[in-house]
Amino acid sequence: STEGDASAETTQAAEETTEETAEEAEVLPGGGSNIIYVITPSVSNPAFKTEADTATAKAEELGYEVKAASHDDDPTKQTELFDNAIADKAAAIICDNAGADATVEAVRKAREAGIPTFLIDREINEEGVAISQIVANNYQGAKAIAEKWVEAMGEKGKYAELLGKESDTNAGVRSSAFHEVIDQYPDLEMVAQQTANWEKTEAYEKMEAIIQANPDLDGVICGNDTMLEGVCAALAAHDMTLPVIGVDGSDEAAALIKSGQATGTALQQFALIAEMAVEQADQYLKEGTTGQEEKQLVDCIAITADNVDNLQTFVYTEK
Amino acid sequence: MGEMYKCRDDVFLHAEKISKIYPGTKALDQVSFDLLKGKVNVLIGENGAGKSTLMKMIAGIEQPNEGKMYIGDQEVYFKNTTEARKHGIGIIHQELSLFPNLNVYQNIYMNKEKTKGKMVLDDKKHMEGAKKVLERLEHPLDLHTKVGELRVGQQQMIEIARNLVEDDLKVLIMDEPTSSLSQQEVQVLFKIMRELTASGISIVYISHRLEEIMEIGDHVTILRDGKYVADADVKDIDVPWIVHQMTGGEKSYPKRDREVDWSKVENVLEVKNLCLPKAGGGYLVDHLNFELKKGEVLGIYGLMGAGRSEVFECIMGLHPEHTGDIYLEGKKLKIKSVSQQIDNGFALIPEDRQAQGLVQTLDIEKNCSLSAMKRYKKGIFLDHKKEGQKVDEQISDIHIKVADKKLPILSLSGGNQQKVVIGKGLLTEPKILLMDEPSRGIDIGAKTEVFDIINQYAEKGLSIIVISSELQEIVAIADRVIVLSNGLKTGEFYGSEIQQDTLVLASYKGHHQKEEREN
Amino acid sequence: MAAKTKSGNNQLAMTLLKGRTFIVLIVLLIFFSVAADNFLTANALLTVAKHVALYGILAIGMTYVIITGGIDLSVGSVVGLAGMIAGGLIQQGLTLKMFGVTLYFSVPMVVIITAIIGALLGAINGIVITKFKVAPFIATLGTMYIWRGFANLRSDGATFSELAGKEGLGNTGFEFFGRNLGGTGIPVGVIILAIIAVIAGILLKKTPFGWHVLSVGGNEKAAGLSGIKVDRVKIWVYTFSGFCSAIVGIIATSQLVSAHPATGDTWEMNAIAAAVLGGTSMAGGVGNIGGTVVGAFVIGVINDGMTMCGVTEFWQKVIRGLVIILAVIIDQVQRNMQAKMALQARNENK
Amino acid sequence: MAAKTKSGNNQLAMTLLKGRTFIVLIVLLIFFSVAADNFLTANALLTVAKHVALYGILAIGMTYVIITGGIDLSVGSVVGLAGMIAGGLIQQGLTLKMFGVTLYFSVPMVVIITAIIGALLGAINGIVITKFKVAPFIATLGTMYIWRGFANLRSDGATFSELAGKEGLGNTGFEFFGRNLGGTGIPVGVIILAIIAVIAGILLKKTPFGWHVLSVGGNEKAAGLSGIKVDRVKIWVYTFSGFCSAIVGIIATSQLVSAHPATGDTWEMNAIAAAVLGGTSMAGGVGNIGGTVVGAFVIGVINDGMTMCGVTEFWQKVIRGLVIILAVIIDQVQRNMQAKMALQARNENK
Ligand SMILES: Nc1ncnc2c1ncn2[C@@H]1O[C@H](COP(=O)(O)OP(=O)(O)OP(=O)(O)O)[C@@H](O)[C@H]1O
Ligand SMILES: Nc1ncnc2c1ncn2[C@@H]1O[C@H](COP(=O)(O)OP(=O)(O)OP(=O)(O)O)[C@@H](O)[C@H]1O
Ligand SMILES: [Mg+2]
Ligand SMILES: [Mg+2]
Repeated sequence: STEGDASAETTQAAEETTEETAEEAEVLPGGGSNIIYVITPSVSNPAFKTEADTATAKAEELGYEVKAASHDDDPTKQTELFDNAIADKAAAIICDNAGADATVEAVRKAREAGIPTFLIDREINEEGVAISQIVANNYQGAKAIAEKWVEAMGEKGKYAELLGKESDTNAGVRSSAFHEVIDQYPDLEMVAQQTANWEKTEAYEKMEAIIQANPDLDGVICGNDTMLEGVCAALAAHDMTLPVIGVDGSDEAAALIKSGQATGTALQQFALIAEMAVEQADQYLKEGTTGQEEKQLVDCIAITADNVDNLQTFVYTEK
Repeated sequence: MGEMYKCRDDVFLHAEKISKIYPGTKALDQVSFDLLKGKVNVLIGENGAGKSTLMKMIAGIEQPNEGKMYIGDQEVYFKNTTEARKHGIGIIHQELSLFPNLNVYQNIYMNKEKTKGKMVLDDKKHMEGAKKVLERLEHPLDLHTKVGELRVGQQQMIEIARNLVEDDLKVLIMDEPTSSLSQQEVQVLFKIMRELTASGISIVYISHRLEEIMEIGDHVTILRDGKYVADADVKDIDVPWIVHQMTGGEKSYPKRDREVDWSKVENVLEVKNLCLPKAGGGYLVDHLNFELKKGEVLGIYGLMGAGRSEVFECIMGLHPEHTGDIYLEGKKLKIKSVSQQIDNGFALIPEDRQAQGLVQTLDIEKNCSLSAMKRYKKGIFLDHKKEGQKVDEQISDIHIKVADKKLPILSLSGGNQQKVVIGKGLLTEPKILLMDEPSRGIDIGAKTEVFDIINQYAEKGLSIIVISSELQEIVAIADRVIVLSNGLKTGEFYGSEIQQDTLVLASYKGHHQKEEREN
Repeated sequence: MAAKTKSGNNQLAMTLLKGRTFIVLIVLLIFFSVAADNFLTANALLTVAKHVALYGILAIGMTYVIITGGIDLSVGSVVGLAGMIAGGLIQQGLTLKMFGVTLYFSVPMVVIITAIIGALLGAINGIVITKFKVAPFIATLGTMYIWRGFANLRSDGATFSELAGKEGLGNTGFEFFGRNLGGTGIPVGVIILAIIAVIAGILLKKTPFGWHVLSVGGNEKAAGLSGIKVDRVKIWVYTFSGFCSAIVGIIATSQLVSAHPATGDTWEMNAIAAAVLGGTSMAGGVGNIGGTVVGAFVIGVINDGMTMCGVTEFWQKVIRGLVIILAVIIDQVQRNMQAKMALQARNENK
Repeated sequence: MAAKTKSGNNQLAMTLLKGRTFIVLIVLLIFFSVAADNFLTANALLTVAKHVALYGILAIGMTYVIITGGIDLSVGSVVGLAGMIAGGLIQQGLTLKMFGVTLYFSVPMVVIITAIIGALLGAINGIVITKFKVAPFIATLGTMYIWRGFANLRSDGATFSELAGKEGLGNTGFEFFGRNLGGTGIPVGVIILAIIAVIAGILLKKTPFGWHVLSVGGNEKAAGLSGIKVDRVKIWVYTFSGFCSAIVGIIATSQLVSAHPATGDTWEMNAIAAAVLGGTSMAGGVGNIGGTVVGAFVIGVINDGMTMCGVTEFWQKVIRGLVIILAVIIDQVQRNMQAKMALQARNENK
């Protein structure tokens, strides 16, 4: 399948680096059962839903029993879910984690229990604990889409930024990537910066307030697509269309790009990532190695009006 | 009998063999009752005899388990108060049931609203009606005052007024309406009752004040333990007969005459210039001076709202804003808090048993030991043995009828609940006991027992101050009586001077004196 | 005579009491108009009003509930569920398997259906509380979880987007509730708030039902003895709260032209805060709609004002908390003042 | 004689009442051990216990608060703030600008400091409630926002990681509270829960203070007139709740070996639910620690059990809500039964 090709590319990219890396030290046997735990943030966000669903589907296809659970971005709840997995003698854990620091201990405990963990989407601040960290390259993605946005802005103007949950690593990574690009252009001036906690209604209300404070706003950058939706709704309510970008690549965002209300978004290939993780877990459990670097970066794809048609439920297919 | 029953012509409503079973209690057992037209039907009996329960049936608040009720020749069944109202039956409840958050006319017209076009309230009508009825009660009030800000007596009046605005009123049930009314207010009430009966309205009157019954009653029905005992016309009977029927034995206030030369006894308590300012000018307690001797029983008589409770509240430290000096055994007290006053040797038996006296969620033992508990400690722990034995002593000492002190407090009858509150006070081994209306709402049996307690402890040398609105009882128990009126001390009487008429006289002075002052 | 002056006093005290929150509001307005340049423009204020509409309407239902001595923690979840129901009806219609048909309702019908369901959800709260004697806090805490779960289950967590509707299906025009009214720059939400506020205000102070609500809060037992159907009154009150929540769900969904199951999360706290800032007493028996609306505006002004001043999320939390507590303390002081005045009045005419 | 049987009856009713939640718990355990293969293993149960420890401890503090007729919505935020304080002290130490020194405390000191601060935060709640007469719901709603704001401000939203401490600074060993005790497989958190539960239980039923708490909840006025310092009792109760929250903050942080400012968000609801499931009455005056702990276990078993059965996030919400309401309804039934028995008793001895 085309997805296969996509994964092939990235795995090649990874293999080049694998050559100089040593084999995994000791091999984790898994907990004993053939249950795979898939732990993600709340699946009321389409991105994580796709992630969870793809992983589940793939794992079941490979003959595992799957238990999917959400940690609601609460690290404590996440550790509790890891505990459950351990108690449940899980074979492996696939996790989109709830905090780069707060997750390390949980993964380590799983490791001590002989259960391999495969992290997806976001990395953690420690290597050698998880077996794989298949990370969507937020940094690269945010930069890529920021470039497009700067073009759309004509390299000048006043803009506002909506941040994700301040306590979430990705919020920071994406914001700094944005600014690395944008701050090179002295004529781009940030007039407001607020957090909307990844949340749509909050983004909507914050945006309306910001519009009031800065009627002469020229553009908006958002930490994710849910907030982008809120922003576009707010702009529409004031009959404005400005260059707006987000990160994720949700179908809702795609629709807005098509209709010209949004400039673009950085697609994180959630489906692909989830599938890779399950495949590697399976391979690791069977052969004792993933044959991959622990840290694997899966690049994001900048989605704009030009290529938006190739985007479908977080899967990018060249037409 | 049976289907074709027909009330006697002089009977408005006939209740036939009514039984009411509450979980575990047979509150009413085959009681038949004739409600005479245009008469004051008196219902008496000890606490728990079933008086209120019987009336709840007739007013439709609760429904009998057995028995029928007839009006004229038709059988009636009230499944709620509204049904009973349709037949013109209104009730003044034993416990005040008003809305403190609403104003006077809202309370009077609650659920009897007058509306314009079935939808919008017609407050003009409400105010006119309320004004009329309050004038009739000789009790004008600001219609916009929140009822919560009125004192007990005034609230009682509103409770009465609520029923008088009914235009189609045929029966008015009054369940202890005078329990917190003053003599003069009672007289007004009686006047109205006579007007009502004259206009053909039938009244059921429940009270524990026997003298009132002899004054206002036409026909008396007596209940005991949920059973009918006797009924008779008031003109044919006297108080002893009633007491006999109620209790099934002789009971009367113990006559109290102690030969003590009080001038030789030292003062325990001296109150000098006690003042409690009233919100918005004037005083609730007005430059009050009195002293209390060891082993003395001092009565404080006065009308409702005379400020008697406030005197106690000042002494117990509930009104830090009070002025004046209080000396205990010669030492001037700096009164800060109730607990400090309890440690100083004061104990208060509050006016309102349910609201101020009891902790309903605790058992009998804990209610009894609550004040003294912190004295029964082993280290930080509660010494259950000591506590238990102290409580047992107290229970037997003041004859509280309890089967098991671990039972919920509400499983006791009113009189025994009151005794528990008294026991709580006594357990702190006070030097001075302050009792505010200790016999309010308890039957004559329990009353006499409370008085026995008072005497018994006075003999032991405990000094006691008793507030009471009931002349008879204060005359019976007090060695000395001071009378408060409008916060002023308007009289002080010793031994033989303590006569009902002298007290009543003094209890009105305050108002005149105030006026004189103002002019 | 004396009566007159006294009632005068009382009126004064009452207005003071109501005025209290209003004064806070004025102060805030002045403060922010200095702090943020464009704050005191018609547009900015209309935006504030638009945001206020959401929890203002919730707060009105909540006021009724709190007056009866209860509380409704489930309103936020009802908002979310109502939004999902409306969104689902517009996007997917109602499929009747047995007949193999799918019905698409016109927007007005969708609104009516949603509102009715919201009311029913409220009624369930009321029944659990009155018939099964579950404490309001617990009952509505439970339904808060349940409705939220259902909101997510409706779409398995997904968002219903593109609620513009389709000409062909005759269900266009849903954005109406999130937009401004025709030519006027006035948001429809604000108008709905106004309408509900007026009706609720009259209902509370000018009709027997309102009296009964107040009486239940003041002395439930006495209300029962006066022949007021306490349970029925309570059930109605929660029903009304559910209805208000559904309306809010519709407005919020319409503003975003998409329905998200997490919408309304924790809004109950804003609603409660608004009601209490408006002088509603958690003890029950006391409250008025006017005050509640003003209370809602206080919260709205703080939120938007701080955002326009660029105050960070974290400080916003701190300040919101402080305002709630301080406002209530002021309220306390004023209440005592009022009580005193009432007493004064009473003693004058002695 | 009659006395015996009656008190017998009562004891029975009491035990039934306490037993009630316990029965629910047993049923749940049986159900899940059938539904999820590995549920009834020592490991799994210890895991449950470990999770229960967190809101179990919160629920104990909450029980005291609810018994006095109050409520504490701020516990979750105190958990977060306490975690950040502890984390900050270990990672950054305490910098005294004026002396230009930075103090690093040993772990025990850190714990003590954190616990004290938690208690103080609780005391603030108590003072606002008693001295300024703010309704507990509102007062603690306000502080809930404020403490959460501070928790974030402490690190500007960032996480304090690597709390293992440094030998050089002599502040190692913080993980202790999140790990198992020495050889035994028993989590330290569970042991702390046990200790606090035992102390709180004894305090409530075996000391004057405990009975003062119960009496304040039963009838505040009567308690005051009996010489009990109502305000002081209340302040202590909220202080204790704050202390418990701080302890939970330490355990949670230690489990993650990193402090996260959002920790504890919405945990207050779990704590309240646990207390109420344990037979604590929202009306005040009634409650016992044993019941609360059992209640906490019920919630814990449901959460972990459902996860191990692979129940989805959304259904978990629905079921949690249902359990809360149903459990309380059962409780209601049992209470009535007990009341009846009491009356029976009363009339037997007439
Ligand atoms: N709601 C109730 N549930 C259970 N028992 C009750 C209830 N109400 C009354 N009883 C019992 O029924 C009996 C009669 O009570 P009732 O109130 O009629 O007595 P009473 O004659 O009015 O006494 P009092 O003079 O104190 O008012 C008492 O034993 C009382 O305990
Ligand atoms: N709740 C209240 N608020 C304001 N004033 C009150 C209140 N209760 C009583 N008062 C005032 O205090 C005075 C004394 O009232 P109180 O009822 O204490 O007198 P009392 O002699 O104790 O009568 P009682 O026999 O009812 O105890 C009255 O004049 C009344 O105006
Ligand atoms: Mg009675
Ligand atoms: Mg008094």
